Amino acid sequence: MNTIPELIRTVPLQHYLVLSTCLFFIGMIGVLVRRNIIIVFMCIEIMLNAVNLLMVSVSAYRGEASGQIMVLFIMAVAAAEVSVGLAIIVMMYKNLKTTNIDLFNQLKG
Amino acid sequence: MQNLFYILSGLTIFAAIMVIISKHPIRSILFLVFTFFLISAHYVLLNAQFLALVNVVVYAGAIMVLFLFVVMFLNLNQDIERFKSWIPLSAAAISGACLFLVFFSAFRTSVLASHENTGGYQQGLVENLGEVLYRDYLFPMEICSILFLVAMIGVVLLGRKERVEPIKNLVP
Amino acid sequence: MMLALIILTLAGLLILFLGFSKIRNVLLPVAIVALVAAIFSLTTQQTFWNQYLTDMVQIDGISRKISLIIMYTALGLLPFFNLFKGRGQEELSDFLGIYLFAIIGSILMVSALNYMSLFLGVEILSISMYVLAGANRRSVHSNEASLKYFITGSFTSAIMLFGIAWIYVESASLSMVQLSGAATNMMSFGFLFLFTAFALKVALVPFHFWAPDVYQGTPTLFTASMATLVKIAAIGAFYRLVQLNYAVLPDWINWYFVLLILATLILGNIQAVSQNSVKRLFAYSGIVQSGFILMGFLYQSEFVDWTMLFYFIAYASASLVGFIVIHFVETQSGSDNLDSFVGLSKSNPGLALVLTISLISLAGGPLTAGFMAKIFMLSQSIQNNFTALALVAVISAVISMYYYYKVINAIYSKSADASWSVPFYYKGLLYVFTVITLIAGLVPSFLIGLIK
Amino acid sequence: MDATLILHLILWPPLIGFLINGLFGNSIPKWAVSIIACLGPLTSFTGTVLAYKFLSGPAHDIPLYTWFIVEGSAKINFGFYIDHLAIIMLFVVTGVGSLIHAYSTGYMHDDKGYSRFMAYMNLFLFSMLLLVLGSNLVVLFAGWEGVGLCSFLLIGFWFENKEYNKAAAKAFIMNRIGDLGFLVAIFLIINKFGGIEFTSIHETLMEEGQLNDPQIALICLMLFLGVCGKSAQIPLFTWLPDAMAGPTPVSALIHAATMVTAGIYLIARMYFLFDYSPLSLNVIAITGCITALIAATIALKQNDIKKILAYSTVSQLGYMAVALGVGSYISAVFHLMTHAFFKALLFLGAGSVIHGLHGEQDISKMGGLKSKMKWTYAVMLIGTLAIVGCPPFAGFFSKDEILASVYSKNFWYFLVLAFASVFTAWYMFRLLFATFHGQFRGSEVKFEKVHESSYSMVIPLIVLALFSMFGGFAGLPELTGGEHNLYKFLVQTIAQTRFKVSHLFEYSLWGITIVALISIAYLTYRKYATSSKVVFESGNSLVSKIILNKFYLDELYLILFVNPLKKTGSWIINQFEYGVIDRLIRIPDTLIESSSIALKNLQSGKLSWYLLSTAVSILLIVLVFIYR
Repeated sequence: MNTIPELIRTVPLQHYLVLSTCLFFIGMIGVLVRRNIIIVFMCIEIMLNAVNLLMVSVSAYRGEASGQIMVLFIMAVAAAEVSVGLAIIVMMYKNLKTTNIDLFNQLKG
Repeated sequence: MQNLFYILSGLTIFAAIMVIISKHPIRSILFLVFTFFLISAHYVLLNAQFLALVNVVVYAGAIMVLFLFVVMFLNLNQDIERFKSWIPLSAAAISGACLFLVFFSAFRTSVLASHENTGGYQQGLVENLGEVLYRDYLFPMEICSILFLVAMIGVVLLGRKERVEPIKNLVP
Repeated sequence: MMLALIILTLAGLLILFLGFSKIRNVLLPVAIVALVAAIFSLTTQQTFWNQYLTDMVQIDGISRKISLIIMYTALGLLPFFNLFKGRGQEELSDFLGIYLFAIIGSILMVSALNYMSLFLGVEILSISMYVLAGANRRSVHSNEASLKYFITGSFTSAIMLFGIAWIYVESASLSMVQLSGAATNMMSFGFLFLFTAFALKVALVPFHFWAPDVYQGTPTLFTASMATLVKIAAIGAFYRLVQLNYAVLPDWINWYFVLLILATLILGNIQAVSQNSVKRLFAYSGIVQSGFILMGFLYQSEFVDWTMLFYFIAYASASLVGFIVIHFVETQSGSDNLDSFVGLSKSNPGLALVLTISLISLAGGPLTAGFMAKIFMLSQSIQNNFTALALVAVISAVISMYYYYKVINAIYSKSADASWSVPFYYKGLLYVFTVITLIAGLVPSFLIGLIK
Repeated sequence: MDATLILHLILWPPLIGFLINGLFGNSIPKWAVSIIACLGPLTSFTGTVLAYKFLSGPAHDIPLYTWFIVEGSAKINFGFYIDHLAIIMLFVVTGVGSLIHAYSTGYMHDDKGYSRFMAYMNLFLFSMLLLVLGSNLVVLFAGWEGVGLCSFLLIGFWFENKEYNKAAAKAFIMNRIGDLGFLVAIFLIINKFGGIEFTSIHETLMEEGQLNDPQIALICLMLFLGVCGKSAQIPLFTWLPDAMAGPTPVSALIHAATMVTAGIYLIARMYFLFDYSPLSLNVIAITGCITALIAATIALKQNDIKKILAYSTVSQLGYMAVALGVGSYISAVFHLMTHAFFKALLFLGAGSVIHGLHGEQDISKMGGLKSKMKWTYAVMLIGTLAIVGCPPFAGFFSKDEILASVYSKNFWYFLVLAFASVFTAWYMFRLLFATFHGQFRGSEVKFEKVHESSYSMVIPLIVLALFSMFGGFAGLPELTGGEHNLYKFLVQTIAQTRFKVSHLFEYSLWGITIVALISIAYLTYRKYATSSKVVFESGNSLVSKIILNKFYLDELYLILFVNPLKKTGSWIINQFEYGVIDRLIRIPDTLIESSSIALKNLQSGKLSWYLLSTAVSILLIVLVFIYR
């Protein structure tokens, strides 16, 4: 196990930052591009995970624990959000029988 | 060791892209699970073992099962999305990509603030995290319970069957 | 502060359990008593168990005042939950429980000292509101509102976290106060994303699209809490964030706000003009009002808190009345369109009167709270040398009168509808809010004294 | 006597009346509603008399309490100010107001919304008192908005939704444009003078004011924009005739005697400011001239009795504006006062006619009412003589004074006003003769039903008629050897030098006035009263009629002068008013409406679009702020 922290010193922090930023925007593009509500929601999860990776890497490189605690809370929040979100989606599906977000457009103007 | 990082990164990005371009919802979900596993692997490389474990358990275990369950429950595995118009689609993709490019170029040109590693490389181990969590972050920990409580009531409320007719005024 | 949170949590739990019992008519009193007790403990600045807060939250001057305003607003709305009685004991207990937890969330938001507790507060409040927005399970509109709110809300959370993460990258700390020196480039990015997330939560143009849809679809009483409680909490948290980080923010941040304000005032007003649904109209009105409140964010030398707090009070008292009256009219006629309000002065003069006064106040008519609030905001921004902005604000206020008067016009048009009434205690409460509006307009110095 | 006490006595009774009638109006008997409603204005009137009698000294500043403090600079009182100008206005507002309230108890008695109507009237009076008494611009603005709201509510009192929407929307937009100016002026004043109390502005001006200061000019013009909206000056005047949709007492009180003169009052109140900006005074005078002339020409062609009076009001307001514009503030106030008397009288008389004819408003369907409605005829005659400026009625003195003062400053303004007064005489006599003389042109059955109004309506008419007869003696011109009491009174507030004109000019003015009046009266009498078939202007027949007429000399005058102008009048109505001004006014309106509808499409209800626009906005903001 002692060899693993060596990696942190060989790969610059910047690379992790770029990786997680990249993931974040992939998630964002997914949110913008997809129309299936569940997949949109999954893309938001990718965005959250990107943030998690960002925070964990900084926390690990800087030896500062609060970032990882934050990640723990983000996961907790994500779990809560997912449960509520899926409940909403199921409720919506019961009424409208579709998962295309653009068909939920009765409220407008 | 460096190569391990680059291979993992490449795989992660590939999996994430596959999530957003596969047309079949089930396939998307499986790629998402794959992405989460890869991110967990990154956590292991970063010596954040506790979070790596939690990530597998919570995300890949609980959350994705929920997703999969919903997709199966709603019988959406046949529901293949058709892309109707390419204009909004490409606009979306281009604007997202532009944001990334802008961000990336700003990132390249700017110098990060340098911080010394003060706490060593063992921060991600469970004993360290536990200590910090219950010493400094006790309060958010407690508050989390309220969050879960809200989510729980919410799900119960939304999932409950309608026993009484909704009163007239609530129907817009 | 801790005491208040504990009281509210315990009361929420108690209400959830009481929901299963057979004891009737006890839920609401419990909620009210708990809220009053929490207000009391906050007013008297009880310090029990405060050592457990460990720098995560801090109840200082401004956050205490905003928390109190939020709690008073919530207290004002609570009695109307009685209208949900028809949906059964369990449902009512769920609503009340979630509502109390939402209050906790908003208190956390406005008093956070650490991004962790800020984020948790935002999420508690948001998740409660997603659920309440969809409370009317059978109605497609309510479902849609809930869904839209939820998707936009979690998107917002992701953006907010991204911002926080970049601030963390640069400062290696999640504390909101330990920053020093000017922000680096990437930290500016972080703040930009964080602020944008708040702009989304507050619904400022161009991040406002979700708001009218969500407001319209949500059951009206919950819309009332969205428009007052959530909005005040979000703006309050935003304000505190700006205030705490003022020293490190880049110099263009004022112009960022000016841009948002201009867009909000102009586009929000223009969109409101052609609305036919009064609920939507109020949604736009809320958007425009938050544009006005945002003028308090512009600073030159120092922050002037009280103008914003005054605006909160003026806005909350008027818009609560508005939404509650909409609820009653909706109950009566089945729709919230302008046509349903025609002849309200005949069929229910009391409601017509309070709605008129609240509309005048929102429009910024003299002798009401809204007028004073706007005057203070405008003169403050003129003093900070944002004269052109103030001029645009005046013009937008004048345009806004157009759609407010449209409603007044409908209310006082003649029509031969049968009269109807609402129970006197609800009416009494509405009168109380109206009196607050008038007092704040006639004797603002009294209220300002209280705020200070 | 204590000034504060008197202030309370004047200010609050109408509000109390409003609250009682507004909240409990439906549950108390009608006579009680009437008494409560009339008691308010009467008490205020009593207070005014007391103020006149017992308050000595130049002015009483009564800051009730500090309303609010604008951080750093201005302290704004919820304060009131009683000076000589205010007392004159108070007399007009409460005096005429009381009479009209009394009249309304008769006129509106059978209406379903009686108590609501009286409550609104009381609220209006309260707002008007706020406007008159306020010691600073913000209190004045509060009253200003209050009267606007009441006017808005009362215009639509009788009408079904759609029709009313149009008139109300028109009134609304025009007033809003005006209010915008007013608000901007208030902020500019705060910015420039650091305070908005009239006294403090005055003092600051005395110390450091500069003539032709562009900032002051801007403030004045902005204020005048507000005045244009409220006092119906060109180009914002067309709402006033439309406002005649309301019940007649409303037209009399709000749209003739009090509210529309608020603008005139505002300028008279702020005269010290306007004195520093000759440019804006000129603008006011020119606007006033055009308004007076155009409104009078339009009135020539109208057949609706209330519309004629409405245009006449606009025209008279133009007179007052010109007087203000040449710096003769006191003459303007004088005319404001006499105008309130005779215009209220005329409107109420018209109301009485309409009431007697069961709602008929078209003068081409009236005629010969003299025999049926003796009192109404008498008072209308007095009112007409007053407005056309026949000596020694009230209008003569005030109008003469305005003409003389304008002549002393600028001959061209004088010429325009003189023409306008010729037209005034023409349409007023036409109104009078067509209504009361000649034969009844409605159906015969209806004529039998025509009746004189009740005493509650007639008595206020008579009182107003007395005022219209003798009100002018408050300001006798120098020539008669009498005292100009009003000038002596007001000059303590408005420091204005008296204009000078030669005696020869005055004499000739009087002479010409009398001759012109007699000849116009004769012409109109021939045209509208004696001929068996009265032709109302509706087509080409008028021209042939004139040629066939035997009074060639007079007809020559007609052809040369009145007729082309009448044509212009109708052209102005059709082309100018509806074609240009209306369209002009509607530009901001349509602009906002159409852009609003365009933006509606943006709000498409599609979540994907919302998210996309959010992302694009973020992108734009990032681009703007990071890569400036």
